[in-house]
Amino acid sequence: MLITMQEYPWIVIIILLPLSAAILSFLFPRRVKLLGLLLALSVIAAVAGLAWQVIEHGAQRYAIGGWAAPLGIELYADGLSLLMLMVTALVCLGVSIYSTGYFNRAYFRRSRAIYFWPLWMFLWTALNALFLSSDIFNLYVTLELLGLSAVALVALAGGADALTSAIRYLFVNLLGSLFYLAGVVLLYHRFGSLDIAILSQHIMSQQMAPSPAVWAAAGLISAGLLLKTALFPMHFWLPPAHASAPGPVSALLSALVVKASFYILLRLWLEIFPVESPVPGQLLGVLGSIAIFWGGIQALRQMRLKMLIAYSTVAQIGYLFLAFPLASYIAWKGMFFLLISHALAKTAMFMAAGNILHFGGHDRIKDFDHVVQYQPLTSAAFALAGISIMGLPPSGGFIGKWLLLEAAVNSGQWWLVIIIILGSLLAAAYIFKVIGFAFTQSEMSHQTRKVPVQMQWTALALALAAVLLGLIAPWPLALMDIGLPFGEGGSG
Amino acid sequence: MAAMTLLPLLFDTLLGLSLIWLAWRALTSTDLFQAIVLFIAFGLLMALTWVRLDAPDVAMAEAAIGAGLTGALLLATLARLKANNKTKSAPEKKFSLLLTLIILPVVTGLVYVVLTLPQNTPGLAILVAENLKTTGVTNPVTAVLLNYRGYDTLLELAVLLVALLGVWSFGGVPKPHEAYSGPVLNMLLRLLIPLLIMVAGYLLWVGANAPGGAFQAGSVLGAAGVLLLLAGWQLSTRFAELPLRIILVSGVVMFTMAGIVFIVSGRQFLEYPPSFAGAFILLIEAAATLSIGITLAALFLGGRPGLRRHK
Amino acid sequence: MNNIYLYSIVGAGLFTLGLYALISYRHLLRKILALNIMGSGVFLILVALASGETPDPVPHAMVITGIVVAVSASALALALVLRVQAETGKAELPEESLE
Amino acid sequence: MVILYQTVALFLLLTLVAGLWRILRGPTSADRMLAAQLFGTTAVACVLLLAQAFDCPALRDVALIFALLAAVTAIAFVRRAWTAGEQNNADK
Amino acid sequence: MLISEILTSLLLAAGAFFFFAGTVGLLRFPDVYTRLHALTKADNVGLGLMILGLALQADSWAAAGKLLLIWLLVLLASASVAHLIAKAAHQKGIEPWQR
Repeated sequence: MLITMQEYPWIVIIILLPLSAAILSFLFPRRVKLLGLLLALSVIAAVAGLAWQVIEHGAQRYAIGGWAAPLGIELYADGLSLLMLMVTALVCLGVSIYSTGYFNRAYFRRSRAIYFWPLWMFLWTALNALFLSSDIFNLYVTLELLGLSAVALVALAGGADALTSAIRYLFVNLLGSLFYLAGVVLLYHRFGSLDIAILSQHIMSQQMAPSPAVWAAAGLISAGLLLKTALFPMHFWLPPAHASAPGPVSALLSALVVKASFYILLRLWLEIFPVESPVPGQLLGVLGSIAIFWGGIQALRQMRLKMLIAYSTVAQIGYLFLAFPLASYIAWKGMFFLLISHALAKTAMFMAAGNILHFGGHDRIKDFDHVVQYQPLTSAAFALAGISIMGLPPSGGFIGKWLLLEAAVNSGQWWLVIIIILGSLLAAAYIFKVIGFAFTQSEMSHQTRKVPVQMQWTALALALAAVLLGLIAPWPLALMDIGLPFGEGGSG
Repeated sequence: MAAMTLLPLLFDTLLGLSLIWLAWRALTSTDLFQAIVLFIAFGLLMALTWVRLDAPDVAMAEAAIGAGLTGALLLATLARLKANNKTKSAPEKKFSLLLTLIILPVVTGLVYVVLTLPQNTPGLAILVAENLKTTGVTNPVTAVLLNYRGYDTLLELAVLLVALLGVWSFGGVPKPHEAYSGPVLNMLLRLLIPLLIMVAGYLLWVGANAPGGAFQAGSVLGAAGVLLLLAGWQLSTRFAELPLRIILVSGVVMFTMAGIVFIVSGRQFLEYPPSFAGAFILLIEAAATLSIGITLAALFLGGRPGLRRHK
Repeated sequence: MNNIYLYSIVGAGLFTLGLYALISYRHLLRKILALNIMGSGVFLILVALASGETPDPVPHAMVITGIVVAVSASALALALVLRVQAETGKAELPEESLE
Repeated sequence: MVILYQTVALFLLLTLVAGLWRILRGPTSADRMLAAQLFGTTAVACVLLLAQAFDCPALRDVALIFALLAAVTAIAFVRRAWTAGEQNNADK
Repeated sequence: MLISEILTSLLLAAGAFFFFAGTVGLLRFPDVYTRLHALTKADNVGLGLMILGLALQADSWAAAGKLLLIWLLVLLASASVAHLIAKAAHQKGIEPWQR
């Protein structure tokens, strides 16, 4: 029988496309660049298909193998997963174009460059599978797939720095996964199910206080995921790993990979661990605040551009945790909006840094030599992305922070207001530091290389997207309501 | 009849204490070689533990991987590490007391929580058993791995592949091979390798109805590959390229293709038609066995075949 | 006979021991051992609590999946350790360890 | 009979634990490896006894895998761990 | 008690004794070469006796055959491994113990 467009299982196709492409690019390494572009375009089409289904019919469930939830694994797509898939597709489209230039055999050793493509596609598979999974053990497998491919991608850069940070990153990933798995074990034995929706029902129906097993599971899972998300003080591994990876990989890691573990945490926090006591939320908020300051100050002190951007990621992750003490509808939405716009802006920023590194052969901020003059597109990309990171209107970052501020004011938590504003000032300081040096002339002149055109334009396009996101804000904000992940709006 | 309950309890207590003690010594002994041998012994006892816990499928996987392949992998790596570097790293320990203070609540909390959990809960056992008829196999573990939760297995095959890609991206095989393996080793291998391959086939076949299956068979096959590599056998460059890669991905490919075929015929992804489920599962498992085995052996090789690493 | 709780407690112990060693030892090979032992601890709790009159096959399948994931991760880690040593001359992490 | 099987299995486990001492003591790497080898043989016997005691024939396949893979680590040891760094003087 | 059961009991007891002897040898013998003897001879006899005892209780010829196969495998593996380890030890220059 024939199935119509509307009934296409887009939700599975989104996972299978990058998986098949990864296998093909492993088998036939010669045509990888074309394959990468085709993959990006076809995933975007598939995500559009899913978006259509979700917008028309509400949140989608799909039982793999025809086995419904407690026995089988279900995929679940609501507004949140859809938005994550869209951002991932957009960033990966950018990465696929950017990498055709970056991994050119003229600049990057071919024996290593050919591994970028399949690894990146496996990473994408893991991300898509993760955003769609509704099964906590399946999420563990996707986390491992994600972690191992991310580590291998970091190590592609070669050299002592990259390899050392890669192995530290690997240990962090494995440790985080084991903590997560330990929590999964406790939940499974307490409730006999691995499906998030079913677990949620079980926990909600417990009239009395949640059992110690649920608390311990919440603690273990949160600890593991916070480690992977690099919330202060567990951020130590992030700056070296993100800074020493190859350019497009840094972009993927900062934009998407840390967000993936955060996404699971958010899902479980909202659905499985409905915390009665405000203490855990407040604690996360405090850690987030420290992260904003610590990351900002460290970023300001860095001499190398990629390290600066990596510390900026530490700070920006801090913002995401400010929603936890507020825990209101507006706060969640603002935080999620911030997450999306940070993903786009950080991709653009790391791509710009990659261009500068490629252009001058180094990324020492003090030695920038007329970067603006020779690299106008790249500089514009950096500045535009900076606008979103700082949270200036009309960028996506502005909307996110504005909503967070609104939620903080509504609930009377003024300390959060102060932190958000001070954090933005810090961000402005480190971004202007870079832009300032970009204009000046360095004492020594350098050998420069031509930066492939597509690398410059991709960075600019993504930075523009991060800014323009603010103009189309109502649309993603409305998408977030599909499936009501943040509860009923209206009243809050 | 006190002995009926006392003896197993004694056995379990002794086994449990040995596990803890072995882990402790493996993690703290100053000599790394000793640590690895203790770890191999630990793997063996883990396999015994799975036997005691009525989990023969897990025991097989552990016996092949935990006690066999991981041990060989660790020994080979240690040898390469030592060959490159003679200096012995000092046993280092920092802030032991502080750490102990942090760790103690973790272990007490964990133990407490584990004790609050209900035991003998059927979990999903009943559901698994009720639907077993339509899965095409009668071994419930295989049914979970290949049918109910086949999607996990598909992703896991991808994990294996990613690990291999990572290892290959580091370059070629680290060291050219060692001396002649000697008549005794050659004789042993001539007997052992066909047997290993036969047993892999046997495990694959019985996996449908009894403990066994693709992972166990694949790891036994992998062990055969590791033995060949240890004897100094080298893959001919003719096969090191595309043919090898096709075998490596065959598990994932077969799985995905089957899933897509089902979608096209109007079913869900990975939803086997009940009358052919057994055949499809065997087909997928055969491909998976092959690719797991070859991937494990390739991981042991520690570099891309057909490529020498230049120093 | 109650081997279920006995083995679960052993599992919890292994998890903690592994965690301790992972944090306090600097040699990379030792850290890999520690992670493997931590993993065994988690698997042990998972299977022990599922044993009994009718053993639950789902945890068994999960552990088999876990064992294969663990061996892949270990193999990647070991290859990476060799590369790290080739580049830095040491098989240890510099300065700040896992904490 | 079941009691007998269990008693013998327990006894074997005891001898196995006693053998641990040799792994710790050494003095050469070969001694440690040998002790691990002993573990393999004893574990095979142990699993077979348990298979009989609990009437679970599938466990014999576990013992079969033990027996097959007992050699792998030992050969890895002989071929890699113990020759590395040293010259293989006159192997043939 | 059936005759076969008595026979099995005796064989198992004898096997256990050989295992015990092997372990004592492993612990008490003075050098690696002598310890090799203790292990590969005593333990394999012990295993053989036990397998004989268990084979008497096996339900089918196939099961008994599998038991026998296991024993042959262990014999083959431990004999070869003992040889390889002894050879390696000799090449390493470990002197045999002399009174």
